Order: sequence, then C-alpha cells, then structure tokens
Amino acid sequence: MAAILVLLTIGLPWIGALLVLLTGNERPKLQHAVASIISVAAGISAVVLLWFTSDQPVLSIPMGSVFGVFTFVPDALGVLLAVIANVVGCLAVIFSIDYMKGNEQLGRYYALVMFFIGAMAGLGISGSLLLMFFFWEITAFCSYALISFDNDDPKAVAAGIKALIITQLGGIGLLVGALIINSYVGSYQISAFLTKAETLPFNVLVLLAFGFLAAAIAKSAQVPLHTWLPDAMEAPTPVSALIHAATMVNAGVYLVARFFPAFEDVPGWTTSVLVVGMISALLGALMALVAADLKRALAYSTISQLGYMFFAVGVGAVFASQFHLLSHAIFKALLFLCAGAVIPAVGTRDMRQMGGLRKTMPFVFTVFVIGSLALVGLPIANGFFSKELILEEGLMHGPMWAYIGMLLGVGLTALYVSRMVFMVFYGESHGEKPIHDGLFWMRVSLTALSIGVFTTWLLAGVLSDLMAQTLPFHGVHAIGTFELAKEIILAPATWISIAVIVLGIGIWILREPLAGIKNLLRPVARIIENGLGFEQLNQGIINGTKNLSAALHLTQTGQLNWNILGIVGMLSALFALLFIGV
Amino acid sequence: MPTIDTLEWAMLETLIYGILVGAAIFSAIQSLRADSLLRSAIWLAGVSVLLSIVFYLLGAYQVAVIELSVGAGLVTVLFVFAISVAGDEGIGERSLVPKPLAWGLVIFSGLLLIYFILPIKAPLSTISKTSLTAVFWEDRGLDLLVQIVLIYSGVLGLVGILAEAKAPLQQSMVDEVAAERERALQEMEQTVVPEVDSPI
Amino acid sequence: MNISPLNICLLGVIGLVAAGFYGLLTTRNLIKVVIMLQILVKAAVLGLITAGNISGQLYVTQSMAITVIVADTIVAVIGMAFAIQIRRQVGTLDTNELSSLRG
Amino acid sequence: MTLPVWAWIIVLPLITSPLIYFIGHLGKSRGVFAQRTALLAFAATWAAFVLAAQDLQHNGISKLMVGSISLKFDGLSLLLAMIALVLGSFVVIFSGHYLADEEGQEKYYAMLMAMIGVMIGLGCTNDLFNLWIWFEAMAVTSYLLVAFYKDLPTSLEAGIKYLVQSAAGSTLVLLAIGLVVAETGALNLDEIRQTAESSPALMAAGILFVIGYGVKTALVPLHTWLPDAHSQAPSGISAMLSGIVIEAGLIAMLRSLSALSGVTTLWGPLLMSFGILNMVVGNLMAFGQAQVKRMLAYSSLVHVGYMLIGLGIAFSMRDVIGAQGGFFHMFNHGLMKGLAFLAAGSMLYTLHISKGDHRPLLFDDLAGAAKRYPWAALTLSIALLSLAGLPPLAGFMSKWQIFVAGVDTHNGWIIAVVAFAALNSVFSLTYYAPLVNTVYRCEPSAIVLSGKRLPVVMKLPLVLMALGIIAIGIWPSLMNWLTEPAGTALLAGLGG
Repeated sequence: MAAILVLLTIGLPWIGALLVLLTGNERPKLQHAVASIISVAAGISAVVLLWFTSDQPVLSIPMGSVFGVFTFVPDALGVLLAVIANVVGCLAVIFSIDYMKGNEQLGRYYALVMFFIGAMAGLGISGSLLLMFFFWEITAFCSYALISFDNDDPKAVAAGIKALIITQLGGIGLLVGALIINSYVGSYQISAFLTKAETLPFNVLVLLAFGFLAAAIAKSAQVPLHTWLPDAMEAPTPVSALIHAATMVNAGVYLVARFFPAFEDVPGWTTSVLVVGMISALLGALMALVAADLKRALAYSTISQLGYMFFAVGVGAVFASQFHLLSHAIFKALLFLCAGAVIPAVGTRDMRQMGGLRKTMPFVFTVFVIGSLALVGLPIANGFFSKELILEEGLMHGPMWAYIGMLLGVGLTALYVSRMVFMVFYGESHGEKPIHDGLFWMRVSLTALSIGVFTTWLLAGVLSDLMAQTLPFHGVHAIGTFELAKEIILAPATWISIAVIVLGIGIWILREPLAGIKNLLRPVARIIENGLGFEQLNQGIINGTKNLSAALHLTQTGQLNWNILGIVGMLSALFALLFIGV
Repeated sequence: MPTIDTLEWAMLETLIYGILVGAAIFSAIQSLRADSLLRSAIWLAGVSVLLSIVFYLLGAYQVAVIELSVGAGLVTVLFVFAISVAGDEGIGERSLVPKPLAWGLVIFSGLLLIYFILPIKAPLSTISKTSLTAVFWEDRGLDLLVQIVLIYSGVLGLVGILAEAKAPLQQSMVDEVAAERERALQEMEQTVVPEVDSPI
Repeated sequence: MNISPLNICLLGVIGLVAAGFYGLLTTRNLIKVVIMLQILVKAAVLGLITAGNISGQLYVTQSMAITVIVADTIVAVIGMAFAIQIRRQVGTLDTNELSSLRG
Repeated sequence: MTLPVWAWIIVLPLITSPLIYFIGHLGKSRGVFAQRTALLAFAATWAAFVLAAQDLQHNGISKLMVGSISLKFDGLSLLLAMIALVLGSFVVIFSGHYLADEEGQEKYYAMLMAMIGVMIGLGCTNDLFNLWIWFEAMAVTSYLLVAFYKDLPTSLEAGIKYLVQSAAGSTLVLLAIGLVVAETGALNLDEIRQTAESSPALMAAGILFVIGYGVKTALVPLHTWLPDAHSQAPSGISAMLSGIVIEAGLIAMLRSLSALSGVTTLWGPLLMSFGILNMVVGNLMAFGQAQVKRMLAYSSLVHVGYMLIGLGIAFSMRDVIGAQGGFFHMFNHGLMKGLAFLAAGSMLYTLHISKGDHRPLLFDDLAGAAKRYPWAALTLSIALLSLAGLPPLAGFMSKWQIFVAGVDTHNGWIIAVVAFAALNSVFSLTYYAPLVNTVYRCEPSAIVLSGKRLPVVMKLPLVLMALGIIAIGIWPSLMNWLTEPAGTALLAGLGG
C-alpha cells in the first residue's frame, strides 16, 4: 500500500504532465481540467501517505552496477516535504486556472509545474542519495524552465539561466558528496550513511559536511548565493508561490536537516549553518525593507524566513526547523498567490504604483493580512508557533549573540510587513482601479491556504510524533500540540519577541517622526538594494568568462597552417614533458 | 690489389647510406623551397628515387620497385596532371605561421625525437624464412582486403569530388580560360606583326 | 653514438618528418601541402623498412610498406581532387583565403 | 572458409556498399533506390549483429585468424558496432528527405555504408598495423561525406582541412607502428603487451599514437578541423562524425595504447589531462557561438573530455568502472549528439536547405520554432539538456558513472578532477539553455514562419532517439549488456 502511494505521489503528477502535453494547446479547458484534477488526486495521495510513514524503504528498485538501489523511504521528514509539494502544488495549479487563462503555451506550463511537483515529492521520499540528486536536479531544471517561461522576455531568460547555474554550482557539493559517501560507505542509502558516518575519515566528513552545506545554501537562496531568487520573480506568480516560496527552496533546509545527525559533530559545521541562517535572515529582511517590487520584497522575505530555518538546524532544533518549514510554505504561498491576484488586477508589480486596494480588493486584502499575521509571527497564526519555537530553542541552545540577531530579524520582519501591507492596501490609490478582486479559482486556493494558516500548527503534535518514530538518528521528542502551545506561550522568549514585533510595527507607524534616521540609513539602503555587491561579483565572473572565451575564439584562425601548428606544438610539448619527466 | 676489409666496408656502407639519406632530405627541402609546383613535384620524385635506392640497400627490393614506380612514377604524373588542371600559381607570399616559430618547433621536436629513438638496438639477423609473396598475400591478406575497400572508397571519393560542377562557378573557369587565350593571342599578334613587316 | 646505416636511416626518417611538417606549417599552396604529406608518408615508409631491418621482420614490414604506399597514394589523389575542386569553386589554392570558417 | 557470425557485421556493409552504388545508378530517382537498398543492408546487418551479440554473451570472445592477422569480437567491438549501426540506421532514414535535391546520393549512401563496415572492422582487429589500415580506410570513406556539398567553398574548405590534418596524424601513427615493430618485432596487440619493456622509444611511440589518433579523436589542440567539418557536412554526417567517427579514433587509440600499457604509467594521467583540456577549451569555444551546428561541434570536444577522464581512470587505476563509464558515455554521446545534430538538421532542412539555401543555421533562426515544429523542438531540447547532464536523461547517468569511478579511487587529485568536470557540466548550461529558451519563444521568427513542413519520416528517428535517451536516463542499467563487456575488454587489453 505504501509503495503504491509513493508511486502515486510521484507518478501521478508526472503522468499528468504527459497528459497535459498530449492534450495540446488547442484545448485549453481540457488542459486546465486535467491538470487540476490530477494534481488534486496527487495531493490526496500525499496526504494519505502520512498514515504510512516508515523508516524503512517501502520500494526498492535495484539499478545494477554503480547506480545502487533506488529506494523510497517515506519517513516523516520526507513525507512532510512531499505533502507540502503536492498540496501547495495542487492549490497553485487551481490558482493557475484563472491566472494562466488565455496563455498560448499552457501545455508546457502545466507539464513543467506537474513535473516539478512529482520531482519535489520524490526528492523528499527518496532514500538513495543518487535518486535524491536525480530529483534535486529535476527540480532545478523545472525551476529554470518556469522562471524563463516567458522566453520572449530576455530578463526572464537571464533570470532562469542564472537560477539554474547557481543552484547547479551548489549542487556540485551534493554530487561529490553523494559520490564520496557511496565510495566510503559502499551504498547510496542515506540510512546506511547516517549509521556509519562516524567511521568515515575525519577530513572526508568535513568535505561532505561543507559540500552539502554549499548545495543547501544555493538551493535555499541563502547568503551569499541568494542572488538568483529575487531575479526568479520573473516567473508566473503561482510558480513563485509554489517553487520559490513553498517547496524547492526548502530543499536546502531539508538537506541540512536530513544530514544533521551525521555532521553535528564536525567542528564549525553547526556554527556555519547558524551563521548563514542568521545573516540571511537579517539581510533578507533588510532587503525586503527597501524593495519596491512586491514580488521581490516577498522573495527577500523568503530568504529571511529560510534563514530562520537554517538557524534552527544550526542550534540543533530539527523539529522546529521543519515545523517552520511547514508554516512558511503555507503562509508564504498565500502571500505570493495574493500578489498573483493583485498584480494582474492592477497591472504592475511596483508597490509605489499600488495603494488603497483595501477598499477595492477586500477579499484579497483580508487573506493577505492573514498571511502577514503569520509572517510577522502573531498569534494564533501558524507562523507564530513555529517562529517562537525556533527563537526559544535558539535562546536555550544557541549563543546569545545569534539569538539577539534573530530577534532583530523579528523586528525587521514586522517593519517590512507593515510597510508592505500599507503600501499595497492603505493610503491613496496611485494607479488604475483594479479590474477584479480575485477570480473564482483564485479565491478557492486563497481560502484554502488561509484556513491552513490557522490550522496547520495543530499538526505540530502529530508531526513531532511521526518524526520521533521514523527518524532514528535525529533524536526528536514527541510532544503534544497543546503541550507545545502552552510551552511556547509561557516561554519568556515569546514575550520578548512579541515586544519586538510591536516595536517593529511601532517604528512603521512612527516613521514620519523618525524620518531623520531613515535619511541616515539611505546609503546603506542603496547598497542593500544593489544586492550587497554579490551581484557585481556575479557580473565580474560572467564578464571574465566572456572575455576568456572571446580570446580563445581567436585561436581558431581557420587557417590550415595554424591548425597544423596545433599538431606539431602538441607533439613537441608532450615530448618535452616526457623529457623532463623521465 | 688491396682488399677492402670488413671494417672499411662498413664505413663505406655507412657513408653511402649517409649520402643517400642526406640527399633525400636535401631533396625534400628543395621540394618545399621550390617556387613552382612543378619543380616541387619533381623534387618529391627525387626523394622517392633516392629512398627506393635506400630500400634496395636495406633489402626491401619489392618496396624499392613499388616506391620507384608508384612513388616516383605514378604520383608524380598525378601531381603534374593536377598542377596542369589547377594551375601553377606560385604563392610566394609570406607564410602565415612565422617562420622562426615553425623552425623552432620542428627542430625542437626533431631533436627530442632523436633523443628518444636513437640509438637503436643492434640489428638482429633473424629474418623469417617465408617469402614476401607469402607474407603479403597470405599472412597479411586482410590488409590487402581492407586496401581494396580503401581504393574503392578512394575512387568513389575522387569521382564524387570531381563530378561535373554546377554551371555558375564553372563559368568563371571558362571565362578565365577564354581570357587567358585572348591574352595569349594578343601577345602572339604583337610578336608576329613585326615579322610580317620585315623586308624578307 | 654508433653510426650504423640503420641509425642513419632513423635520422633520415626524423629529418624527412621535420621537413614535411615544416612545409605543412609554412606553405600556403594546397597542392604543395599534398606534396608535403607525401614527404611525411615517405618518411613513414622508410621508418617501417628500417624497423623491419632492426627487428628482423623485413617481410612483414615490406608488406606493410606496400600497403602504406598504395593507401597514401589514394589519400594524395583525393587531396589533389580537393585542390582542383577548390581551384574551380573558390578560384585559389591559397590556404589564407580558405579560412572563412573561424572562431 | 566459414566466417563466424560476427564477421558478417563487417562483411555485409562492405559488400552492399558497391551494390548500393550500382543500384542507385539504375532508374531516374537514384537517391530513393540507393536509400532503400541501404535500409535493406542495415536490416541484414542488424540481424547479424543480434546473433553476434548473443554469441558474445553466451560463448565469450571469439577470435579469427586471417593469415597472421588476428581479429576478435569482444566488448569493444560490440560497442562500436552498436553505436555505428544505431546511428547509421537513423541517419539513413533521416537523409532520405534531407538530401532529396542533391546530386550524387548513391555515392553518399554507398560511402556511408562502407564507412560503417570499416568502423566495425576497426573495432574488431587485434593487429597494430591492421588497425591503421582500417583507420585510414575510415578516413578515406569520410572525406567525400564531409565535403558532400562539393560545390560549396566552405564545404570544400572543411574537407581539405580535415583531410590534411587526418593524413598528417595518420603518418605519425605509422611512425609509432615502426617504433613498436623495431622494439618488439610484433604486431599482434597481445603479443606486444607481453614483450614490450619500458624504453624511451616505446614511450615516444605511445605519444605518437596519442597525437596521431588524437587528431581524429579531436584532442585539444588537434581539434581544429572538427568544428569546420562538423558544421559543414550534411547533418546526417555531422551526426556520424560526432557520434561515432571520433569515438572510433578514440577506440583505435585505446587499443594501441593498451598494448603499451606496461611501458609506463603515464597514459592514464595523460588521457585525463587531455580530458580536462578538452572540457575547458570545448566549453569556452562553444560559449558564444552563433551557429547551432558549430556549437554542437565544440560540445563534442567537451564530451570526448568526459570519456577521456573515465578511460584515463581506467588506465591509471585498472578500474573497470571508469572504463564502463567512459564507454557508457560514448554510447550516450552517440545518441545525444546524433539526436542534436539530426534535430538541428531537420530544422536546417525545413528552414534553409529545402529552399535551396546553404546558409548555416543560427540560434536566432530557431526563435519560436516550437510553435511550428513541436517535435523537432522538443527532441532538440531533450538532446541539449541530456548533453548538459540533467536528469532524467541519459547524459546524466553516464557522467555519474564516470564520476563514481573517479571518486572511488580515493585519490584527492582525481576527486578534484571530478569536481572540475561537474563544474564544466554546469558551465555547459550557459550555451545549451539559451538555445532551449530560444526555441520555446512565443513569437516565431520570420524564417520559422516561412519554413516548410517537416516530413514525418524525418521526425521518426528524432522521436525514437529521444525515447532512447529518456529510457536510459531512467533505467541506466539498460545498457549494461553493452558497457560491461566493453569495460572488461579494455581492461583485458591492459592486461588486467
């Protein structure tokens, strides 16, 4: 049964992708129908899989020779990822019915989205490192293809390729890591590696730990490999919601969480994870504060929130990180989909051109505020519980300076969320009157996610229980939901952070009197707006490569005599080498 | 009469080889230095002739014959034919690769090759007893079969490449030939006309 | 170094190869390029015959040498065919002008 | 004399080649007759191949002595025959329309058939000199094919460069053979390996083998003929050149070098160094190309680089996985690059050639091609992404296998090489991905809008090859029957 469910969870979206492609762009209605029905079915099968979690492979396919055995292990960590992928995925697909209406290349769109959903689920459930890398790369590919979905727009194409290349660069860490594990452990199985991690030579383990961290940083858009995520906002908004907020970017967090038990004792590793998380949380929040583009602001906010999850793993709170991952997937998808409703309605992504939408788009306003509550971390939204849990763990197990940094992040979050809500929904209207307040299918998925914001935290108990049962290496303790809620509400950390949140919102309200400080921060803001110099670094590398390539093109003179020189030159070079060497 | 003892004979032999091989290299160099293609082809034939003598001295009589007939004979004829068709345009311009660089590389790799290859082991005297005919036709018969394939594809390639060209480009050749003839005729007229006027 | 006839032949091989490659590097005429290829082939044939003398496998190397001569005559013929066709179509034999494919 | 069944794989194409030529001369529509005959010949050769493959599996390596020349049908021969037949069949099917308006089609098919036979023969021989003559015959058969458009200056230019460089390389091989004979007195590869002792002359011979065969294998910087020849040849021949001819050169090099494996331990590192050089130069040259076929040609350099890394590992570590990986990649590269060239060729055909225009196919020409030519666009994208090594496509799996071999050595340098190879794989996306993006633009370019319809017969090979790439990507052990014997054959050749 579990095996069938696993196959359905991964296979249904893939079959759906094929069906949508075969349906052809001439029949858009059928395409919408096929895509949404199959993705809903896949979502259901993923949820049902929650009842079949296990720490043993439920499906093994021997691949022969060097490819090992492809196993699927539906443990809590993996199934959580699969459930998020398939459920948020089906909501994004439903949202797309209205969002993508009239697009010419619907087949390609749905096929890629569903191909992605299946791969993301597979990434979570796979128990073999090769299989995991396999899915890891497919998600990267789908992300690229969807970011540059509008291939006529050179900006979108550039953004897509940039995203692909940066995540692939990080992926080399995972690739080499997987190969090394196979070579030392003799198997690609993750469980085998976690069992034998301590027997590996020390320097190999260090290499693995930091290789995996590099892969995770690139995938989760953490500083300094974050520059692709804001650019990725060229993608259709449901894709941003699905891939660049709710699922694929979580893969990095998932990776560090998955291998936490193995690398925990590598000196400096947990600190590195923690520092990466903290810096990303702070810089992401700062950048969100100055961004003018609604989607980019949300993207920076994603970087910041993923930073919280990294921080959680860094202090050893694997459960807290996964709990926040779940909450974040729901509320950030909600926020992005709201943006997806707002942007076509007003015809711009620039928040300065918006304003006053509270009255003209009341429904979207309501759900956006619900999402904001969760993002800021106010009770009783899911973000409140998960973020407070992280902060509490940080206070208990992490260094004080890091805790203070994260607390600062909480304040900044409150500040930028207030700014965002205000710029979009309050004040004077700066642009055209919106043409709608969320179409029917948009409202369906927004409603579902809003309900999720208030309810998913109730799953904390179940989740911790499942994780305790199926993750033998992570040492997660089962704890009841209400017990956890009580603990969080009574913890001093919570009250401190609520105070900070209030302070953050207060600063926004008092922004007029505080204008002097704002002017003082302007140069800083400019630097932040330019991506903190990471963008220049990227450009430098690209230009260097281009110049090198242009110089090398000159060597292909097309003249026969120079071609012969290549032969004679290599001949003398090799003989000379032999002469020196022998 | 003084008899030539073995040592002197060996020295003489070496001297003969030296002269022949040296001449072959000289001929090759002349071939590459020659301004006209025809001369270059003839120097190449010279290399062939000299080498076939070397082959004969080395005991490879059959190869010597074939080198003489194919290398010096057939190939030269083919070259002369090709040159007559393609025209002997002397390209005396500057070489594309700087000559010192070419010199340097060639000498450098040549010296290294000498270092690696020379000196060789003393020659063995155990020449297998079968005849060349047996070796060529039987032992290495497969080489011959592949060679037939090679000749077949070579002929097909030749036919393919030289098959009648399409009109427009050939036209230019025709024009060129016509112009050439025109010019020659004019030259002839210029030289012939005074003769007519001569008192005789 | 022991200056035996065979060593001289080996020197001859290297000399001819060097001359041939020098020609290939510097000549700009396609037919001459083919002539230089022939010089290389002759060097190789000399090399084979010398090798036969060294190893006592003269019949085998003779057989090989005959094959080489024939095979490379074919190659030379095709090279000449190319040269003729290029002269017809492009109007030149200069390698410098035959360098439209670059980069 | 009764021939073993595998010998028919060599003999059939060789004897049908003149048949194709003569049948092609009958009647008016020469091309059609010749193509049909070629297809029949392929069918017969395939039958022989299947029997031979089964025979190899059940009865092991079989040897045949022709005079003193020994031939054997081992895993390497099987691999080469398989790639040659797969690519050859698809190319013949594909070329029917592609060449419909050209003259001399009967020569094309006859030569193609002869080339396939010769290449398979090259894979079977176990004799140093016989290897050379097969190799030379392969070169001679390919000259006409490369310069098939004998009236186009660019095509002739590519042809003469290819000829001169190949011929220069092959004389170096002859010198090397001379050295080996002088030192060992043997021509049989196994015999040479047993008698060869380490000596400067044999090392020089090895280097001459590497350079000589390396011209055909397109080792950097001996590769300069490749982009010209691959881009100017008819697309079917580009596919053959890239997918099998350079690999045949590589196999010739490996066979010769493996006989000298006892001479020095240098060959492995040497091959790997060439692998790195090929990857770097190939990538940088492919980057910034405006012509599709030229870009694909340079990408062949990169992929030869991957193979060389796998095979270099096999040479230095006597590691069967590296050899298997290299050969697996060789097979996949044949499929991927063959598909890429054929798909690009199908676009070239509809957009330019069918209008009698021989301009090169530019990236920009393909803008929005997906709208009118969905299958060509999809298969081209699959080929490109597979070349870039993205799962679930074949290119990923064979690269993985090479990397596994590299990391298994536990050697820091080789692990660094693997990481570097992976880096190059990522870099290659910078020129593959934009093409995919261009193809999927919404607004078709004027050229695409004015293009002819793509015949179904041309789509067929594209779709089949794409399916093959996906199938191997998802089920990599599908090809084990081919790569395992090839790997063991190489190691056996190394005496390991």
